[in-house]
Amino acid sequence: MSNLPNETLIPHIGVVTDVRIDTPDVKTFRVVAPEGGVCFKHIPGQCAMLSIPGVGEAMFSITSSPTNTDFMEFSIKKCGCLTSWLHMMEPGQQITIRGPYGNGFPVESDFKGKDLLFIAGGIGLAPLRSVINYVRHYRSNYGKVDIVYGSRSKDDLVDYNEILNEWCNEEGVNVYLTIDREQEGWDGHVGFVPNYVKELGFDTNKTAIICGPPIMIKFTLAGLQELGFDKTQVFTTMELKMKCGVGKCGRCNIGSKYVCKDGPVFRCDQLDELPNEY
Amino acid sequence: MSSLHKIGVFVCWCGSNIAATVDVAAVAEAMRAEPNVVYATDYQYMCSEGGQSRIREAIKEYGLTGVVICSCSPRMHEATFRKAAQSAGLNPYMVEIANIREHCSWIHKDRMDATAKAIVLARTALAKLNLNQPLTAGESNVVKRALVIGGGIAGIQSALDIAEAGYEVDIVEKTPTIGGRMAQLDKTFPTLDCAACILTPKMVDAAQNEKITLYTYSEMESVSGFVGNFTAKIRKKARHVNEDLCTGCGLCQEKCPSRKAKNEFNMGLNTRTAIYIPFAQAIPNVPVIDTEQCIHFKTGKCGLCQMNCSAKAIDFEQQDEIIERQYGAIVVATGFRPISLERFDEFGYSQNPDVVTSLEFERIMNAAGPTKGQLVRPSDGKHPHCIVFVQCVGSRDTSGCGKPYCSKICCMYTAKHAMLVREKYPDVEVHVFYIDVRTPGKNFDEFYRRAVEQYDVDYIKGMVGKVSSHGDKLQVQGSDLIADKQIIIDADMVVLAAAIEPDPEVRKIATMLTASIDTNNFLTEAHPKLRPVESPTAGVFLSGVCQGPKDIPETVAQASAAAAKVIGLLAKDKLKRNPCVAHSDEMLCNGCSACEKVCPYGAISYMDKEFRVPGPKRTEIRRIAVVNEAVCQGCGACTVTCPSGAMDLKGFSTKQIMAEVDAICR
Amino acid sequence: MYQIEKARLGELFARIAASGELILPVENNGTSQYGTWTPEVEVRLDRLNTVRSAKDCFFPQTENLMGFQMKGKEISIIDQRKPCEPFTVFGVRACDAASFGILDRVFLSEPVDTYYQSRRLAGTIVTLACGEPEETCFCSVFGIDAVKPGGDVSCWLTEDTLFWKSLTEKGDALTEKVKDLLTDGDEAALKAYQEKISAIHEKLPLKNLSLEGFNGDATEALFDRPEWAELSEACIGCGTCTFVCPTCQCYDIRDFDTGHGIQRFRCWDSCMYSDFTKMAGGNPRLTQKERFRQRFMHKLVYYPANNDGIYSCVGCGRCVAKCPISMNIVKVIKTLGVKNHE
Amino acid sequence: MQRVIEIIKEKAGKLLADGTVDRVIGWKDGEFFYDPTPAVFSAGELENLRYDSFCGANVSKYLIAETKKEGKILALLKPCDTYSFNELVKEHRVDRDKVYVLGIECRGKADINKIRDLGIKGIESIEELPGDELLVHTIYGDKTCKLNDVLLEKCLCCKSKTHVASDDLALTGEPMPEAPKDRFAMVAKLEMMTPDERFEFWRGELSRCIRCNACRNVCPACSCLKCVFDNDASGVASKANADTFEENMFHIIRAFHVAGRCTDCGECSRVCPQHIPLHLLNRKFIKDINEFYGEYQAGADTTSRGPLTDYTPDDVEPSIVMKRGGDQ
Amino acid sequence: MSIEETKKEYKPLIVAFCCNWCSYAGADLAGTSRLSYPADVKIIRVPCSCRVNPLFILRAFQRGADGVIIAGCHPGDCHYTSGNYYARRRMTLLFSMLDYLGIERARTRVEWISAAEGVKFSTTMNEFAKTIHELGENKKLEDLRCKELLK
Repeated sequence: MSNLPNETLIPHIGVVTDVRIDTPDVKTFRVVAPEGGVCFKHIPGQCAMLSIPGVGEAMFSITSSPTNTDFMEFSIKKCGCLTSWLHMMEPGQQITIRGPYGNGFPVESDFKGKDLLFIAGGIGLAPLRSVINYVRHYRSNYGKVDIVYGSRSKDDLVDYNEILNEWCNEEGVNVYLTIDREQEGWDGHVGFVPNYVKELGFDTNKTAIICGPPIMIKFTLAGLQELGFDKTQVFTTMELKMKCGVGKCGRCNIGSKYVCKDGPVFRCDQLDELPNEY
Repeated sequence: MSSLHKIGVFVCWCGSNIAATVDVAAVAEAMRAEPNVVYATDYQYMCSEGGQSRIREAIKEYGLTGVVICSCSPRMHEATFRKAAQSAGLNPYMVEIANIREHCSWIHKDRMDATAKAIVLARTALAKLNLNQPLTAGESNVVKRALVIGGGIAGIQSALDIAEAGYEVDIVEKTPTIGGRMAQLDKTFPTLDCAACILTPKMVDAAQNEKITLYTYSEMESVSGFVGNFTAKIRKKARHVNEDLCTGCGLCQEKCPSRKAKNEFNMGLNTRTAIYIPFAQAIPNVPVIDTEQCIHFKTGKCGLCQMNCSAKAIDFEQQDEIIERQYGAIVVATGFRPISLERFDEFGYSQNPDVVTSLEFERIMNAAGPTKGQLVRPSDGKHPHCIVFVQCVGSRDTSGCGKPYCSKICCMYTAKHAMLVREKYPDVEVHVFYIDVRTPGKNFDEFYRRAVEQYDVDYIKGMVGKVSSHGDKLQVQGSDLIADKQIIIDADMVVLAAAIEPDPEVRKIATMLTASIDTNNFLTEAHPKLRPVESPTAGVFLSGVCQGPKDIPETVAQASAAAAKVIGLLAKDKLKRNPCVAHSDEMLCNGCSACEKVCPYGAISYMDKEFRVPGPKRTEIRRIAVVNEAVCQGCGACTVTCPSGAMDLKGFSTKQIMAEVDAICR
Repeated sequence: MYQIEKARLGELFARIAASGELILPVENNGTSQYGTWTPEVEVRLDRLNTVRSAKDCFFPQTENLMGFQMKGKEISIIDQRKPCEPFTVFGVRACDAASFGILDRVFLSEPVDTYYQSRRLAGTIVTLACGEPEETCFCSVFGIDAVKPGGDVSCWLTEDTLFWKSLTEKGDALTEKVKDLLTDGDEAALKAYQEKISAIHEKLPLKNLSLEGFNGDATEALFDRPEWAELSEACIGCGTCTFVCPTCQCYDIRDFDTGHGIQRFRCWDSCMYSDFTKMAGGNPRLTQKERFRQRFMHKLVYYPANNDGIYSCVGCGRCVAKCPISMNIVKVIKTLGVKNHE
Repeated sequence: MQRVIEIIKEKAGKLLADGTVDRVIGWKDGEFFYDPTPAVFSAGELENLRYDSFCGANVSKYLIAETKKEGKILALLKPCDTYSFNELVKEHRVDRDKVYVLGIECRGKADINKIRDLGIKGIESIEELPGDELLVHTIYGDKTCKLNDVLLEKCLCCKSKTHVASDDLALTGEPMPEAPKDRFAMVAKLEMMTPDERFEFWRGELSRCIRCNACRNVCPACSCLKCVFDNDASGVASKANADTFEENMFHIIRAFHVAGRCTDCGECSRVCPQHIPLHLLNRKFIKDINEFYGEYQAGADTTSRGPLTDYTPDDVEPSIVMKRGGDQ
Repeated sequence: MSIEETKKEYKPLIVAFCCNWCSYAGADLAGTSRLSYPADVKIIRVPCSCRVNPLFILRAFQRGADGVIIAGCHPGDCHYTSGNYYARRRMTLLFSMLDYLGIERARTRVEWISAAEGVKFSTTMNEFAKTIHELGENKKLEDLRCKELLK
């Protein structure tokens, strides 16, 4: 039916070419189109629907930066039926992929020329990694970059090698790592992310981007506000149940917004306008 | 799509048993194309050492997470292949068998058909295996102590045998003495030896055996736990006589002024004192105070027994005592009683004292009985000249008044009674009304024929229609089916062979043990033919008449059989549980109790558990089912009765079976 | 404007059906349902308020989206879309006709839902003015004129005559096909009929329902109103209101393993269902109150916010008639609206 | 004579006042009189409580949630509702101690659809007249009808006018009308049809099903925390009838799951927006159970074993189905 | 190439649920005794007939089975004492309901077959297969998606 118009619900095939074990429950999958290259273009913060037919379909943020045109990456935490299945995959496995969905981060507008403060907890680094690497790629377009990243333990830090070997070594990029509890072989900071952010005490001329568990976002935002940040300076990304990805199936509706279409990236003052139902 | 596995498929030729009709190579090839299958091969004899080592090697080489073996019936070699897999580090429950011999190659002649079916069966096994979970058989300890409920001959025999094997065993007997029904008997058929002479030594053995603890005048309060680990609470009722101090001198009994209580041991044919020892050979030889009869308990006065007891054993203040103990196994030996004859008015049992039951007659004939063994009429103490025995009173009764079953022992004891009467009192005329005379047993028919031929007992095939008083005679109207006429006999005594029924206590006990009972209150066997002394509830065994009517030798045989089963159980240090048991998803369970009702083993109980819920309350208490994995036998009755699907069966899960269905229908 | 004798409607239907499926209200075991016209069916133009709305013609309860074949690690996708054959829906009430505009704003906005679009392009809508409205009707509240029902062709049915007026190109094309059956319409007779039914519509008990207080900006004012608790108290969380609603468009996408491949299909879903927003990690709408509120907020506030103030309700009255516990949008409007009409 | 609503209000008022209960579950007004909504009232709200010929809804299922809350609730239960109540108590779904049951008199409840079937349209409101007559005000003028002509299916076959569970009763003492219809008549009629006729009958009915789940959600026996059909992990989840098979399966399994527990309260048919006679499925099971295993009325008590959690060794064999009416 | 493709004539598909202790063993005995029955019969082993959920039976029909038979221990002989009694009630009611819905009653069956009844197993399956063959394809409880789509 080649004469039929494009239908976003009909996915592309993606081939998993590499599976990286990040943490005990997070793996990062490298996905390419069967003919090579990325399945579609995206902007940082956008998502894609990944599916194993017969198992399920779900929305995942694209972890790789759009500057990488060879492949896409998805860091996925094992938490349900589909993700368990994905975690059992070996290279060569095909999946289906459709997207990109959502608004993505305003990397070409609001962020441009700004000092950026990235704050992530656990798997919350996944959507931010795309932006961070994008910003690193177009380094001159942005100001100073600070990254605060925390996890339950050292073993739960996603992309630890990339952080250590690349981010930490890059000029103009400061990385602050923390883990929740003392651990052997860890001489870095210990403590929860929101507290660490307050301890570090950042300048309020930065634009902050937070991602992590809801409770961490809540306290970090409060911490930033204590430091003098305004909600208009803080961005975050949300996660809700999604089916269509294009604002039609009605599931990710919060007030008049659809997270899949109008989000997942929201400025915190925009969130305040939404009914408290997320 | 289930999940990703690495599965190896092994197709057995079974020499030519399979290979002659099934193209084994084609099966292996077809399986190789299935998702998740990483290795498929065929081999002459999978069950041989060579075959098994192929499995082991493939598991290691290909990192298999599951194995399908297409071979003979799982009933044949499932265990073999599971062991082989286990030895290579694979969970034994990650092995599935496709039965392509008994269910395929041996029954189909067409090679095409058989091969196609073998492929389907292999896919079916694969579909199930894809959903298998590694299972581990749990273990539980075995408490090396047995409990015997009931201190009759069945209980005594079981206890003695268990104790003989070196295990501690407790007998709980609700009456003040062990001995049971057999102690009431005079002579035993077909040998006519004295019941007391053969029973009392056993009672003494039980009392003296240091492995045996007797709890007489005690009742079961509750039982919890499961095979190997039962916890029983026993209520030791207050005897008001200190067992440790009492010497059994019997003086208290002599002095007791209250003498109106019916003597249970003598079936109420005479009376006893308020403080009493049921019979001379009672064990323990310690009296008990019947508080309903005792003047002290009724009025606060008297106390003669206490005053006369030099051992100071009388203790009016004594209270019931609850004893809690752990047991590995339980033997139920609760015995029987004759049925109540109230509903058999036609025999005039309740109106006429000279109409007695066989057990009463037993006491009358007994030298230690109320008449000192003299055959006299209870009404006037006169010697009877004509006695009519009526068999099947309430047995084989489909009218609803009695019992539908045959009480089994009546034919023989009636013959015994008739014979004993004729021997001791040749002047007494003896008639026996019977429906059938059933004498299957060693020397039984000879015994019966002796009664007829040697002792001239008048056996009349027919039933008694009515017994009525005529002066001091009892007019017995009956039919003689062989002569086809109505007959009337003027008798002095009528003896009714009342049906026997399980002791009513058994209902309570069965509920405690979750052992099932049939419509006649007999305990159900785990299997009527192959496991006749086991209850379906693991760890509970059956001994004696509680399971069904039987005579003394049969009872003793069953008692020993039950003991053997108990010994077999207690000999184990650990019990390996069947891992294919039910389990309930607490997030889905409604707590409706449907599963509990259909569980034949009482493996399901309920508990209240706190759950997090949305809303301001945050938590709520819900009633949920919990499966005791040690008790569950894995039948799956609960899984289907559960509407929400909370209950599932490991190894035969709903999803697994549906995957099998899907694979067959693909 | 044309007309045809009522007695000749069978001929008209046969003609329309000759060039494509004709769907119209038919008798079905005591209920009136949209069904395919055949000479055998009993047409129920006296019961236009079908149980299910005409939405089904464009957005069916279930529809196959695509298939997948899995072989080893490979997946192939089968596009199962087929060009939609032309069809006609006849006897659509004004409210249902208005609902298509509401659905269009969802399904035809970028990215276009091609499944819906192909049906929409292929379907011609012939409306019929309501001569005998029900007490549950309140389309006028949403500015819908039941006397002028819209669609590609509007029709009016008097005791003996059907009036026919084409409004669009599609309507003209259909008119062309049936033209020889029609005669020129009697404008005066139509006007008289319209006036007659207008008078009936004037009597409807819910016609004065006021929407004051409901608009795209009302989230803050309405969201935390305590009355939601009482309104939703008896809700049993079924999907009746959503499934009979002509404007509800939430759907679910599910996979079915046929044994030979995976069929991906979509089916209606209901925001009233407890698992509608449930994820592995939690559920943002935990109790029925939130789910109930979502449905009405969406219809009266969120949808207008995104769609130029247009409400996502057409006052067809189906939910009012069908709710198992008789709780409905009318009661919500009355309870939470600024003006409480009695 | 006092009207039953007055007796109810008086008793409810007292129980609220003396603290025996802290709330009442009953019905409150709708838009058009014929559409009351089940509602919970606390002290001081009783004036909104109503009870009349249109209060057909069975409120017993709400007690599952209500008894999870603090305090005791007064439940207004019609005789047939008390059966559902008992069944819920039996299945430990309702905490009996937290409910004060006021058994209320019932003369049969009206079915608005049957009033509409009489050709009465545009109903603005309804009045109850003496003699079980209804006066219907419509935009097309006033109409009257007899309550007996428009009874709900469940009331046509009223199983009892007596309450099987109650802490107190609200009765007027007026004579009660008799149930006019044999409840198994239609089942028996279907049984006598040929299988093909039966198949056609049920296809015609079940094909209308829109899987709105109203029947399930209203059913007091369908009290599962999560229905198998909603549970993706169950392997049989189905959200819509994608196929005629699924139409059949949902209703077969639902009827099977409530078999032996269904009290025949008739709520499923009452709420079905498509007017599918779902009670005919439940009644089939009830009729079979009665015929095979002896008369059994679910909810008659709170202790008996349901027929599907019970057996006797000489139960009929499944092959009995082969010998029953209707030609193959 | 496939063997399945070569079959042309109508071959019914029959699913047999057999309890592990009696009927499955009975089927084994039929095999050991070389008592043949059509290859159309495919056996699923369940611990007890009471493990058979009505869902399984409907599932089989949905997926294309033409007949479903459940075989268990004789009443009174259940390995688990009472499982087949419950199965008997459930299946009686279910079959009656299927019949009530107009679905051919001969497509479902329960038989009690002991481990010693290899002959009975074989004759039962022959008979049942014959009945199903005569009935032809299951149309009334089919799911077209499983029969046609993507096949």
